[in-house]
Amino acid sequence: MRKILTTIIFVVLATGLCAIPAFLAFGEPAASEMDQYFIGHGQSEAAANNIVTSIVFDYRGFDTLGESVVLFTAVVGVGLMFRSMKGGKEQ
Amino acid sequence: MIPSFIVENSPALMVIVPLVAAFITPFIGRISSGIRSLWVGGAMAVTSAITLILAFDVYSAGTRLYVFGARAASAAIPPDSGGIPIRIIFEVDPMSALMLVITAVSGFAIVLYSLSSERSHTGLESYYTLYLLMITGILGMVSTGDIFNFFVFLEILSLASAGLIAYRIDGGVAVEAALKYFVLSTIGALAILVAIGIYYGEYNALNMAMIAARMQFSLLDQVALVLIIAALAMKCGAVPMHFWTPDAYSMAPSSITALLVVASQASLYGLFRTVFSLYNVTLNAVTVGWLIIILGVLSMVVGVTMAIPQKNVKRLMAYHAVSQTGYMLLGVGVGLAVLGNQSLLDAFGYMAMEGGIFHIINHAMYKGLLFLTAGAIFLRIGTYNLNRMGGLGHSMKWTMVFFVIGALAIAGIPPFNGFASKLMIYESVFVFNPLLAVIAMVVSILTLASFVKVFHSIFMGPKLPEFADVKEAPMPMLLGMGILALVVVLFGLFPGIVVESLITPAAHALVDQGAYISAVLGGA
Amino acid sequence: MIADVLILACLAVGIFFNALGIAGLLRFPDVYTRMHATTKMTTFGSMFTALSVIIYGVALFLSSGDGQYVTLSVHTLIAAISLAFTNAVGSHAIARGAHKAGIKPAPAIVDRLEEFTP
Amino acid sequence: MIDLVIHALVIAGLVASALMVFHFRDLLAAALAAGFFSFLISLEFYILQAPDVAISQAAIGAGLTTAIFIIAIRATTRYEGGQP
Amino acid sequence: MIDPWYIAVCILVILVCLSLIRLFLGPTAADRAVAIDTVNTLSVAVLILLGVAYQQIIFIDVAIVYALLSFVSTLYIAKYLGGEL
Amino acid sequence: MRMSKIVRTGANLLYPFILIFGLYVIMHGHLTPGGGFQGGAVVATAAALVIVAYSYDEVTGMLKKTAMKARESIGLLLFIGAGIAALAVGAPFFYNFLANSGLLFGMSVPAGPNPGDLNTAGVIPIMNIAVGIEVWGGLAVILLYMLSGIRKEES
Amino acid sequence: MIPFLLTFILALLLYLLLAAGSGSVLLWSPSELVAGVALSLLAAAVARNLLCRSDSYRMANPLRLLLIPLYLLGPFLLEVTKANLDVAYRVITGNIRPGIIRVQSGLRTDLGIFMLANSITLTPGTITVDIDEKSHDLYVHNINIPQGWEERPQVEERELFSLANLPAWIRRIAE
Amino acid sequence: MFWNLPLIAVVVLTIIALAIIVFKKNLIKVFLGIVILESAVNLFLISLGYREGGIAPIYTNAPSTAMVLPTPQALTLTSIVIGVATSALLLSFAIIIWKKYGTIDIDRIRRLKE
Amino acid sequence: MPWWTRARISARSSEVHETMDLTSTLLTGAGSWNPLPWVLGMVVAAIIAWLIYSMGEKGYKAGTAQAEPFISGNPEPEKGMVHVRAGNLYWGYLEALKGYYDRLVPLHTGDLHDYVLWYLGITALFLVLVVISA
Repeated sequence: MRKILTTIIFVVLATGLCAIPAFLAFGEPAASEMDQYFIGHGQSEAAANNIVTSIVFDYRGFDTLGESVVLFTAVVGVGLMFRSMKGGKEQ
Repeated sequence: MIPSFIVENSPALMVIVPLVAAFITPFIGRISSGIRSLWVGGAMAVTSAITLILAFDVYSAGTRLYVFGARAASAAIPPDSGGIPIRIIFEVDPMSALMLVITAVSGFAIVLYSLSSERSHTGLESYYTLYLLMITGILGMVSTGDIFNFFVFLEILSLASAGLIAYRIDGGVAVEAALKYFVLSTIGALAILVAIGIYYGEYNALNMAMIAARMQFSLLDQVALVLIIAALAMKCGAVPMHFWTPDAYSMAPSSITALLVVASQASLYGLFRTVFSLYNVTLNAVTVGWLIIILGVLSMVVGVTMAIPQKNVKRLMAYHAVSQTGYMLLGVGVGLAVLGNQSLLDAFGYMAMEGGIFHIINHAMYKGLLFLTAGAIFLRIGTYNLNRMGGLGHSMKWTMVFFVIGALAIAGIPPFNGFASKLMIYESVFVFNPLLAVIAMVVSILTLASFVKVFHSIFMGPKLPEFADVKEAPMPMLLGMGILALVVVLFGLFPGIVVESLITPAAHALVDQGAYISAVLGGA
Repeated sequence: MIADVLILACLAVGIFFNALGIAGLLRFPDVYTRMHATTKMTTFGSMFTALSVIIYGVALFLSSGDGQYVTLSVHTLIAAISLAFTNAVGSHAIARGAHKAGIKPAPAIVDRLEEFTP
Repeated sequence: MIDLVIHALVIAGLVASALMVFHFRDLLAAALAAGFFSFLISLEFYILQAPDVAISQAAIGAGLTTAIFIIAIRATTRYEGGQP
Repeated sequence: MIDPWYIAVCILVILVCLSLIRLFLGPTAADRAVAIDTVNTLSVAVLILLGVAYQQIIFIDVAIVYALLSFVSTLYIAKYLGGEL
Repeated sequence: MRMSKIVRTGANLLYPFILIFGLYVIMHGHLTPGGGFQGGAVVATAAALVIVAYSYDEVTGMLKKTAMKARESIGLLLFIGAGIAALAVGAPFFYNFLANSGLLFGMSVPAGPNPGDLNTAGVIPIMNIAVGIEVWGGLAVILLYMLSGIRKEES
Repeated sequence: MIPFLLTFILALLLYLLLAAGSGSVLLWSPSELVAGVALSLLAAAVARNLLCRSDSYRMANPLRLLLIPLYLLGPFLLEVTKANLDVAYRVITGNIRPGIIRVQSGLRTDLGIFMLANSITLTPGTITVDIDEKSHDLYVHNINIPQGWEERPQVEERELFSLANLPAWIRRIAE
Repeated sequence: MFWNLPLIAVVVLTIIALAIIVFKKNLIKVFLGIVILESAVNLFLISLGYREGGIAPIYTNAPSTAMVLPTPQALTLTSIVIGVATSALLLSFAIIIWKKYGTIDIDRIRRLKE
Repeated sequence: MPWWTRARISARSSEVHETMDLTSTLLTGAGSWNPLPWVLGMVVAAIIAWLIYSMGEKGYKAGTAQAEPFISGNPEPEKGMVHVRAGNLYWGYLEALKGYYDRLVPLHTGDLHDYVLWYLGITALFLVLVVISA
């Protein structure tokens, strides 16, 4: 029973995901106004040759802050896991 | 009175302040615990203040935009980018502002509470750091107008929550709960990322308003919709994807559980935002609405029935949280199901949505209060097991009062806030489909029954010998609970003013996709 | 013209040694002998492919005088040197780890390390 | 044409190494296969003209993730379902 | 006339795929580690050649990073195999 | 346990070079592929190299956990500080107020393909450095913590 | 102080090598030079204790450093090429005679033994498997042991190389 | 036109990764599945941005033809770092679970139920 | 135009609810809610409670023999035994719905695979329903 259900779930999910290669063309992005803007103006606005960097740190700099914070969160979380329990005993 | 600098930059400041505080907290904690408490409390107070200022501003003057990194809002949409916003935009409309209010109030009350409740534990620097990061995550999630930014904040929230759920590592059970939560939320977040990729591939935009303006509801959009709503429904704990909820809620420290409730509401916000602002009328409202209604009904029934036989008080409350989430899904789902039909929407759709949204804020308050009381009891007697409790009403009078307030509110007994929102849901859902309203009422009765049991087991009865020298919870904890209880009572006594000033604008902001889009894209 | 021939020759030699290395990886009987074939011969082969790129860069620099081809050659050189350096240490570490893990050199005639206890 | 062949080979390698992760009961071998996978996907990014991402994936995916997985395997257990 | 760089890359990628066989078969973990190490070496060659084939000089940096960093994961594997981690 | 002398000597020799290479990648983030994360990861790998070559006790003497955490926090504060500085000059958060200004990193670049100059891109190099320092500390401290997990199990 | 300077100079050299071809001052632009100095100072401050662990600064002599490329391009390349062809032959024919032998080395310094071990490892047909940390003797896995070596308890290091006396070169560089 | 190969690969890899997550009992194996899933999603994002015959979006001495889209690359960078943070936290959970429970078999990590 | 512009939300919300008043009645279509009677009622209840409290026995002192219960001369049961524990509450309810609970509770297996499978299953189900109905 469980196996059948699992198989059905996987088949349905695979079929659903197949919509991606069926409707999105690889190599020919349909619309790219935003990226054309980045390519065309990124060099002069952010004064950086690497467009990816100018997106990462200028146009979408806030995302990058969030990403750094994710790493920081992970470090704090790992530190919480491996903390020394010498101080007050936990309840 | 308030410097215009703060008002203007409040969307950025409300993220900056907790972040900077979080970065410094690990080192502040090395100096002394007193300074750390002051630092964290102060940072949270400032954050709450800024957030409330922003929310007030939004309610009084309309949707706020904040473009990161551009001198002018018009620079976010340069002329030759095809009208697509190229920068990250924070878009705080009344619905976001409502979530901001919830986060600010709960966050402040809970930090007051945890200053004394967690005093005897190790690793407190990390605890407070993660706490502040969690607040940041919620604030960012609810106020961003950029879908990838939403994902990033969702991940911050997930990681911070997972770390905090596993805070009490010595038994290992908390880590198990955190692991389950985190595996699920990672898979969910990746599903959301796939959906973001689909939107990007189709519309070449990441701004939610822009995607909404171009939405066509093709097959790919349907796949993306399903990926997002399933992931977010899982993250807010809808049955049958609720299994992580009782584990995580019961194993986290109580103060964190209270915040996890708010975090779940933030996921719920994301769900509503996706359905209403991103898709709105383009989607097949009846099907999706009914799907959400069914999820809601299942959540209500399964949650409450699973709660009744529980022995662990926090697990019981966690199942109730699932059940109450069902009310919100039900209310908003009814609103969604009649979305295309303006007359039905005016007749009861808005009312249902207002009920559901009002329930979000009410639930965050009273469920937070209940979890905090559970934590206070645990602090004094060291167990969550209902079978071993009893007679605490003699020694923990204030805690008992707060518990009663919370329990009556969750059961929908007037004059507490749960009643008002539940009444709105019953009334409107009854018009939509009487059976659903009857189910909702039965669930409410079962909730009351269940809390009567809890109340009896914890507080009633003679003073037990093993708890003879139990004292009242310390003052900061009572203060934290008191804030939430005050909000519960006030909202219960004056629901009209709350509904008019907070809830109705939120519901209309949610339904009115055109306003959401034009706020960003202008005109149109 | 000479540069073209040199580049092609270096590429051919490099690929030949790489292919032999993979053949050795698939053919030889135990870890240590496989390591002889792979980590060293592929390093040698990759060196030659890198050499072809260096020659390419130098030839272009000489013909065009553009500074970027210096960058190409220098970076390739650095990549090749670091490759050799890390491969040497890495394969020693794998061999030592394998021996410590108790993997015997299967067809070995003599194993002096067996008798050695630090 | 020939870049299509390269592309197809890399993708075949990707799928094969992912299947290997599925197949191995030795967790160390699975981690190695995942490292292989990381490398191949880095190569794929490189072929798709994303050198920034390729560096990231090479440094983080192939280098550090493998390292922390091996530390975790050392700290827990090496074989799935006990010793073979 | 097909670019010789592409042919070289193609052959090297085939070799990489062949070393997958050793990764799959390798009776001991050390064999697999050797396979991974081989692939790392080959990959650096592939990256360099592809960088030239694309006429992108800056792509060589990726090869340097890969040459330096794959080494570290090899060392971790070796240390674990030797029971020293 | 420490690895053999050859590996240790190799790690010693390689450490400064990986370090400077990582710093190079960080510094040239706006000109070539790479940037804060990639370079930071490279630098963190240098730390990982030392960690793997020596025993845990020796490593804790060489790389201090506290120093690494401090590095991480300082990097993040620098990063967010670069954003806040924009607020201070009267622009919104994360405004690139140095680009094309003629100040530090403020040169403008000519349009079209050009090799580029280090002294461009405004706050981007500063943010690159900040993120590089942060990732360096963060990834190294993750490795150190995980190794300490192994050690605790044995004792 | 000396370790710091040494590390600084080496780091700066590598940085300049990486940034070669960037501008007008010789091969470099002024900003590259400034950045290079700054970053090298940082790297030297962090890494000075690791690069220079020994007390003597024998390797600070630039002449010795100049010998290294000479060594690599001359005798070492010769040896590697010859050994590669040998192993190529063995891969094709498949006749091998592997074993681990003990090689006595007279080298005392860390760098010397490091160079010898790496030379042995990079030469196909031989891998340094382990090292005796006290006596600096190497255990070398050889793919084709010459007749009679299996009885000998240890062999001299120069016997491994047939074309050039690599150990002598290494001794000249590193000792 | 690569016949949509990468996008098909994304689907296949996603399914394999989900199968690893669902069918494998060992926690570390599940985490490997999550890593593969992350990589598959990253590949998806990158292949969205690829343009036939495009070059990397860096203006450095490159032939000036069309460039591939830069935004997906920026998103993928973020996603990769999030991925490593996620795996680090997950693995530390696994280590703690091993210490407390003595097992990382999912069937036996079931103290929380009902 | 500065970067912190705001946009007005649509005017509809202010059309529906025009007045904002502390004592406004919340009309829900079929019922109403006004806080004033409730406040009044609570005040009255408090007064009554205080009256009853003030009518109590003035001579009562806690801790003296007055406070001892008198149970017809039988020994007082131990305090812990008097209290009905939580596990014993709602026994009848649980017994009545036994069939339902026997199905529901085993669903909560605590198995991570089940958690993931439920999630994937719901995704698949939604996918089918949404795509079919669209």
